[in-house]
Amino acid sequence: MSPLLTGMTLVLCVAMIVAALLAIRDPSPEVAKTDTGGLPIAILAAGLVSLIASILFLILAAPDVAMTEAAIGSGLTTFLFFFVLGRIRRHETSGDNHD
Amino acid sequence: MIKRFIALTLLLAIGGLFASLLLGYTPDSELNQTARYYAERTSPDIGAANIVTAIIVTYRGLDTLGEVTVLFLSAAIVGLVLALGGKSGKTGRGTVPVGELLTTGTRYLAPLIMLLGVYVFVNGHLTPGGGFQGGAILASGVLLLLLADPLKRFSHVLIATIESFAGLLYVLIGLFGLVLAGGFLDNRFLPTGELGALFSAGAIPLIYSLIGLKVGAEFASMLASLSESETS
Amino acid sequence: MDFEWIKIPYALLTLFIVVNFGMLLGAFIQKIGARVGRRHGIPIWQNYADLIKNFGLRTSITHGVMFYLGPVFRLTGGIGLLLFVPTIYGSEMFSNLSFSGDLILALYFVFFGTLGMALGAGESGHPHAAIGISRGLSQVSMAELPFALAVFAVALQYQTLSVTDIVAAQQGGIANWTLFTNPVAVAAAMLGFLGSMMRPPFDVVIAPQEIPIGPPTEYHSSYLALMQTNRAIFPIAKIVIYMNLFFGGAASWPVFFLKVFLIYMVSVIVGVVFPRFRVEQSIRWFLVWAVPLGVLSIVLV
Amino acid sequence: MMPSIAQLAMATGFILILIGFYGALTQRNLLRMIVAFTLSGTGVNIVIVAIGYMHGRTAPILDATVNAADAVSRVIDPVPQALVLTAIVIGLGVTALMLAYALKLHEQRRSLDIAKFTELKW
Amino acid sequence: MVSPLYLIVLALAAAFLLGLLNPERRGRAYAVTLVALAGMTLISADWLWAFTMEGIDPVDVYTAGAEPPFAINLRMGLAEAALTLLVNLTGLLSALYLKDVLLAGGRRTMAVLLISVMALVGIILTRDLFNLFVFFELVVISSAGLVLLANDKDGGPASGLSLSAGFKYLIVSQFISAFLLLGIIFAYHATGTLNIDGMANASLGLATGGTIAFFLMFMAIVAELKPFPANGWALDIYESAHPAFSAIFSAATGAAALYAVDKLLLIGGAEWLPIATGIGIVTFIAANLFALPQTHDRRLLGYSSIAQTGLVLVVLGQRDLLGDSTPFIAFGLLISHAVAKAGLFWLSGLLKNRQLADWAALRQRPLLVFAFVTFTAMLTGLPPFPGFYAKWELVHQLAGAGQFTLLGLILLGALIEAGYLFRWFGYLMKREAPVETVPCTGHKVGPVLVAVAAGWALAYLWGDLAGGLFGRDNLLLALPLLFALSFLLLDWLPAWIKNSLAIAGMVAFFLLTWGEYDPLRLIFAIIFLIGGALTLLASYSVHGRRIGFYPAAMLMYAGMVMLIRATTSFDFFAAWELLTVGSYFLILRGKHSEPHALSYILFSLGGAFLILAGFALAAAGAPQFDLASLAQVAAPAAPWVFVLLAVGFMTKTAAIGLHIWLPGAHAEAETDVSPMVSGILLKAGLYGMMVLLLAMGKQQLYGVELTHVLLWIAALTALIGNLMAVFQEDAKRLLAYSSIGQMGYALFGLALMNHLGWLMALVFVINHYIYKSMLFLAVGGVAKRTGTREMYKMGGLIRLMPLSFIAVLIGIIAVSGVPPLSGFGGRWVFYNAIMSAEYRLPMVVLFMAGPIAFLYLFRLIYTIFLGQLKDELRRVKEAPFWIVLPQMIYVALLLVFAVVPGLALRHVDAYLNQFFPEGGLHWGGGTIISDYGYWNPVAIMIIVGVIFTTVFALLLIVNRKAQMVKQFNIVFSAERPFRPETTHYAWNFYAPYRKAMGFLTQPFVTRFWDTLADLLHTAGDLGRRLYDGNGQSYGFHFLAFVVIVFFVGGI
Repeated sequence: MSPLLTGMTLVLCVAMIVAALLAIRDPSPEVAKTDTGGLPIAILAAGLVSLIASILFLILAAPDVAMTEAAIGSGLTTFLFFFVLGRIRRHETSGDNHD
Repeated sequence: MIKRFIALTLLLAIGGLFASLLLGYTPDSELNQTARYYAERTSPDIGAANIVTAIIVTYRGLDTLGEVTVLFLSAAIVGLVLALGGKSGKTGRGTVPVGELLTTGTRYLAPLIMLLGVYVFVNGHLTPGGGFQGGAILASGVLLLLLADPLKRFSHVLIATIESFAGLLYVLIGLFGLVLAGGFLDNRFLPTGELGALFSAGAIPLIYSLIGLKVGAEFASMLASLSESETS
Repeated sequence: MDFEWIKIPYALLTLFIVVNFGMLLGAFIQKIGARVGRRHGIPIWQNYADLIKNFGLRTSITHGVMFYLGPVFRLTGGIGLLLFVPTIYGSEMFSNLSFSGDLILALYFVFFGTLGMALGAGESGHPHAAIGISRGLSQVSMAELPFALAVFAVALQYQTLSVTDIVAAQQGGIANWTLFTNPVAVAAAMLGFLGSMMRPPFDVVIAPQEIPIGPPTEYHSSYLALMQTNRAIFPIAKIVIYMNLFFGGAASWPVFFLKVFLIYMVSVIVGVVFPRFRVEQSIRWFLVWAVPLGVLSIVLV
Repeated sequence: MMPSIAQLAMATGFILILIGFYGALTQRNLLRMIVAFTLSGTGVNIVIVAIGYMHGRTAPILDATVNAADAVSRVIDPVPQALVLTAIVIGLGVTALMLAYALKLHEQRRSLDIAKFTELKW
Repeated sequence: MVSPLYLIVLALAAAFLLGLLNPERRGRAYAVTLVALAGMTLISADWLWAFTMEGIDPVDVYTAGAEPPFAINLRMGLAEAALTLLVNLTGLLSALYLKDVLLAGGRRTMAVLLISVMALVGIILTRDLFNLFVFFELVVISSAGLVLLANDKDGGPASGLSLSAGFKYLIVSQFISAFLLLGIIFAYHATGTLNIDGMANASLGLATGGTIAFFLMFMAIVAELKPFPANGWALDIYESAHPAFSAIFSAATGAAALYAVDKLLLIGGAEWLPIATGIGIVTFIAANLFALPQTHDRRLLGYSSIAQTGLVLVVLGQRDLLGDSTPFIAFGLLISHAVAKAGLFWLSGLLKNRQLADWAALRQRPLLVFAFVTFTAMLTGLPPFPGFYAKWELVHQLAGAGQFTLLGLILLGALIEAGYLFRWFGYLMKREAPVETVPCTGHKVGPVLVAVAAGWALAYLWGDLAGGLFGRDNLLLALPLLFALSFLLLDWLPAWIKNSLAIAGMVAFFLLTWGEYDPLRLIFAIIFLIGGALTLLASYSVHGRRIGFYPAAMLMYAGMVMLIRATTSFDFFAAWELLTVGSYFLILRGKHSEPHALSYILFSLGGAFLILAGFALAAAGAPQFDLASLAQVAAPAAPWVFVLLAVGFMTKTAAIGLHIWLPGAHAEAETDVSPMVSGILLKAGLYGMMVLLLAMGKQQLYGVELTHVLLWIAALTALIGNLMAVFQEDAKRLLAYSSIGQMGYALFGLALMNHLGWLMALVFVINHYIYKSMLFLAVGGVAKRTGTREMYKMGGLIRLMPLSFIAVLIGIIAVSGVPPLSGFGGRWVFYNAIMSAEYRLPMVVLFMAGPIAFLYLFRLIYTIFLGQLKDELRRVKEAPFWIVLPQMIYVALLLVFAVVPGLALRHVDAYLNQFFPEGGLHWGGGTIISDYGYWNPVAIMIIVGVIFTTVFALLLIVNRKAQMVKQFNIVFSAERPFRPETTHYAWNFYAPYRKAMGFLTQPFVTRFWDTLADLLHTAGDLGRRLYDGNGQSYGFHFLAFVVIVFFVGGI
């Protein structure tokens, strides 16, 4: 087994774990004032995990999975999150006005 | 904090479980019986170069049908959920200004992206990728259109028609397999052709295309539902 | 053991003797009580006079059918009880109508009159009648218990329920009396006896102003006559049972008179000595003193 | 001994799952919980793919280099990959669904705090 | 037969087709949905028919033209056919039920419903693990979607609740699917296949990591069964979802998930069975316990669903022990649960309000009440429903294998479940009904009625199956039961016609069968049938239709007749349950009888469970046995069998400690019902004791002779029963306590285990029937006329109700045992019986009880009929003719039995010689002679009669002009009273007695049971707080569940 490949895998793995921890990190108090505070970072971090995972899949000789993960896991999912986030933010602003 | 402590304790136990799985894991050196069968028989029986595709579309076609159905369900329920209540009228319509660049770019880019999607699923039996990936790419085209013009209302009827039509055809083709060939979703009621050719592997390209269309439509419908405001 | 017509006159004869004996005994005992109290007391024939007087009186009052029937029940109970038990041991003539049932019959027939009387008094509508009955029943329910236990101990001892057989087993000397062969049972029974004689200290039941036969506000004249007759018969009939079960019975009338008198005197003497108990007190008293004796007697047999 | 790629990946997958679970159990924000679940989903997928990996073999696609005859000795196990594809798509479906629910819940309560939705209990 | 694949294809095609239809033409879409579901139902039914009737072999369906394990395959066998039929039918009916909702929701909703049903079918059919996962995901997603249906129609405060419930479900299912996927992939890695059968052959457990892989999968699939504690989400769904969906979720999803677990167990092998059992039993107990404090109907049903599923899991977990009968049991339980739960959920949709007590609105529709009854009976496993057969079989097998702890836990849980279900039924029948009207639209009532029909059809089917398996007759074909059930169909007739039919039927049945009974049974047959018919005469006094009375009464009588005709333990037990249920319904009819009926049914069912356990223990693994062969039960088990059966029977005779249900139940029952349940029903318990004692005789447990213990219990029962009766103000309660005392005497006689003891018991049986029926009728008549049962409010009624007075007078003389009436016979036999008894101390207690009877009896007659008449009662009339008539017949009967007791007793005496050859009576002429004494009833009657007449004549002669004086013509305390209220000494009649003996009447027993009930309730209330409604907590629960099972299960 080539040490290079293993080393690269290791780096990817560590990166993924770091990104994952970032994604579930507790938001700091000031950003957590609103429901959506700090969420974009979490979502992006999760997308990053997905993206790295798709590279890992390539290394693991699974090109089909890699493509799918890239397109669906990191792509579409992230967009879905942002769409929802956007709508919730609009609720928040309009809701604040109404209440 | 006690919650975190309990969570950590529980996860520690589960982590232990995982660790024992990990430590007990030894990679196979030879393909197991199932994989061996696929490796040996895919090309002569199914005629697909991409074994994963053969498995997905044919051998485990029922899973895939279910999977498509999952998406169909999700899309339908997302639509239902967001249609619930519908009390708040037209408030909060998106007002994010959209740049000229994006609008123009989209106009040229979107068709290209969609074309790519079609390419991916049509060649699913030959190269990596297939219906799902292609569908996702198709959907990202739609996504781009949405981004460019948030006010654009997609024709739900069109999406629903594509979605349902593709689904129905998929089921029908599966039935053809049952009636004309060896079983439900058997691809061999069409000639398997020559390995590596576009028109080969029996009904796989057809099925995968339908899957692609359907998946694309479903993703698009989900995206559209989630992006549109409450009045959908 | 079967019925014969001749038994009827024999039974009537017994009845006649016992009635007279009862009247005289009652007066005699009252006289003794008076003398103890330094009073002159009633003449010995007073009961006859009362009886005749009461039969002679005319009443036109009734409170209803049960009221009317109450004394009838009462007297029937007394006479029946007497006749269901053999009076004189070894005498075919005075074994009365005991062929129709054994000890158990006698024990249960005791209640016949009581029940009827209670019903009759109840219909009078007099609240004190009800109060008296409620007290009486309460007390009897506990006073009967040591007696019943003792009776059963005796029955177990002699392995028979037939009164005649029990008496027979006690023949042949004083030492064969149950009094000596089973003193615990007799003690229990005698304690019960005190309670059931409605004499002091257990006479709160007939506290004169509380129950109708005392001041004959409701039952009077002929009703009272019936009840007086019963009062002459019933205690004797009961004592006969005691005598038969515990004191060797009586083989002749003189022995009979003596034994009945002596047993009767027991309750009288106790009554002279003790003050009156309230109902719950007497219940407790029986529960604490008499019942354990009864239980002991059963266990010891 | 140096761990193999598969083991590395698998370990990472497991860790991701645990991280995801931890996030889902401790974050009270609905959206953050969903994010956490996508992490654990990714972790599961990595584990599945890693399990099918065989050192020194190629992807299960027949082409010029891998022909049908020697496929048995040249390609890795295709089954886990097929499964993962399905799992990914299903995961997306569920995620979308949860997002829609979260959106609607927020619309009704103006809150994304999971602890605020406890009328149904006991 | 069409390929089972079409089940899936049809649903999917329809679902996709819906998208092509015009969204506005919803009717058409709905039609497509219904057609698809109907088609699926037909396919399943077709297969089921083929499997059952034509006996074909299971069929494997391959997809993709490749053989398993290389492609996914489906299997259609008997179990699959039945389950898919269940799923499809539930789906179809729910779709019908959801008509409005679906039409409003549009084609997407319909598609979701279709796919949900399809996915359930897929779970059942598939033989591929990953495919199972896919279908499970489909189920999860579609369920989460269908939960929302509640919002569309029901609206109101609930909206948003279902949304959060759905979200919680999704949260938990994320955890679940992660575990499932991991498990599947490692299992695949270990065995190289995804095929379930392949994996089972590959012995997964032996492979490295195989055990943990299986554990993960197993936990994930089991979690779909909503096991405790990982089930909070399911409860929230049940509470908030549309009932039609809940019906699917409970009946269909539950069934499918159970089958999936069953398939998994195939892979896991025998070592996983105990874990399944453990999870199942804990869930069963916990869910039932938590259901106790519920007031929300759907949540309660949810708890009950979870419990039932747990029970089936237990059965699956015991499959190695249950062997071939596993399917019979599991399906019996499952299908009862499914049909009943679906039906109940559908019913709940007809009502607007969600509190249990709001179900009182259902009373407007007797048909729906009947539906509720059917469902409740199915859930609690009452005959003749499948659950009953399953319960019987399960308990027998468990007992045969020595699984007593499990057995006990199952019965305990079942009892708790019966508790809350019957409590609910009590609410339904007795609580104040809300003003709302119950809508009776066809598409909503239709499914309910189908469920009812299905329930009865299944009852027949299971009877048939059990008949085939164990050589029994189908219960539903038993003539008495059929007769009783036919009154359900005749309920529209006026009461007097039904009454005549009932009487005619009972008498006719007796005439047909009387030759078949031995003398002992003949006595009971006469009491049950002729006596029952006699009591029914009183029912002529009720006018109108009296809906529900006759089915209940006839069910009780049918049960009693079947009881004495039973020769096997099974028939006996079935009859026992029938009579219990019938009498419960009867008792519940009383105006204020709700709590008492509940405690009655609980004690009775508890007793029945003990009997069941006793029979099972005695059977030692056999499905049933001849009652006579109870005698052959071997040593270590025999005393326990005795204890179980005896305690079971004693719940019916209301022995001390188990008696607290009786006073209320008998007192609150309707006028003509009290004599039935007191005079007749109690005898069933005595009959059971007789059967038991005849067969088993004296038994020793730890050196204690059990009949000796019985003696003590009986004596104390007599004492406490009598004592309590003394202090009652309520006339019917007084009689009820008196019954307890009387049963104590009868039991004592039996426990003496000698000839005369038994004879005494029989004398008591006959006497008690006559005088207690008479007294209850008389007192009931009085209560009817005066409008109260409090005795102190009456008084002086003798002149207004002379006939009732005579009945009571004769009655109390008889009860007290004073000669010359028949009660004395009992006493006489009693004294003779104890002469030869070995134990003396219990007798002391019984002696003590004797005189106490006088107290309450006198009070009864005095405070009602004597003393002072109240002003408000001056216009009271004699009781109605039809109530008085049977009383007069009873008076005559009492006199006859008093004079010639030999008429009934001679044959029994002779018959008893078989069992107790010594100590019989000698019947010479008029005199009855025992070893110790003698008794001549004729002579006594004549002598007492003659003396009485003579004295009476004397009094008449002397005092013939007596005139009635006015009521207040009395003097006391120096004044003339004028108010009857102050003059009628009646309230707290035995105050001094209470002072002395009141310490014995402390309600220790009541307090004990109350505390127990409170304890259970509190435990349930505390326990359910685990489900705090937070979705995250539910995630914790699931993980904790996994970890706990891991450590406790020792994997």
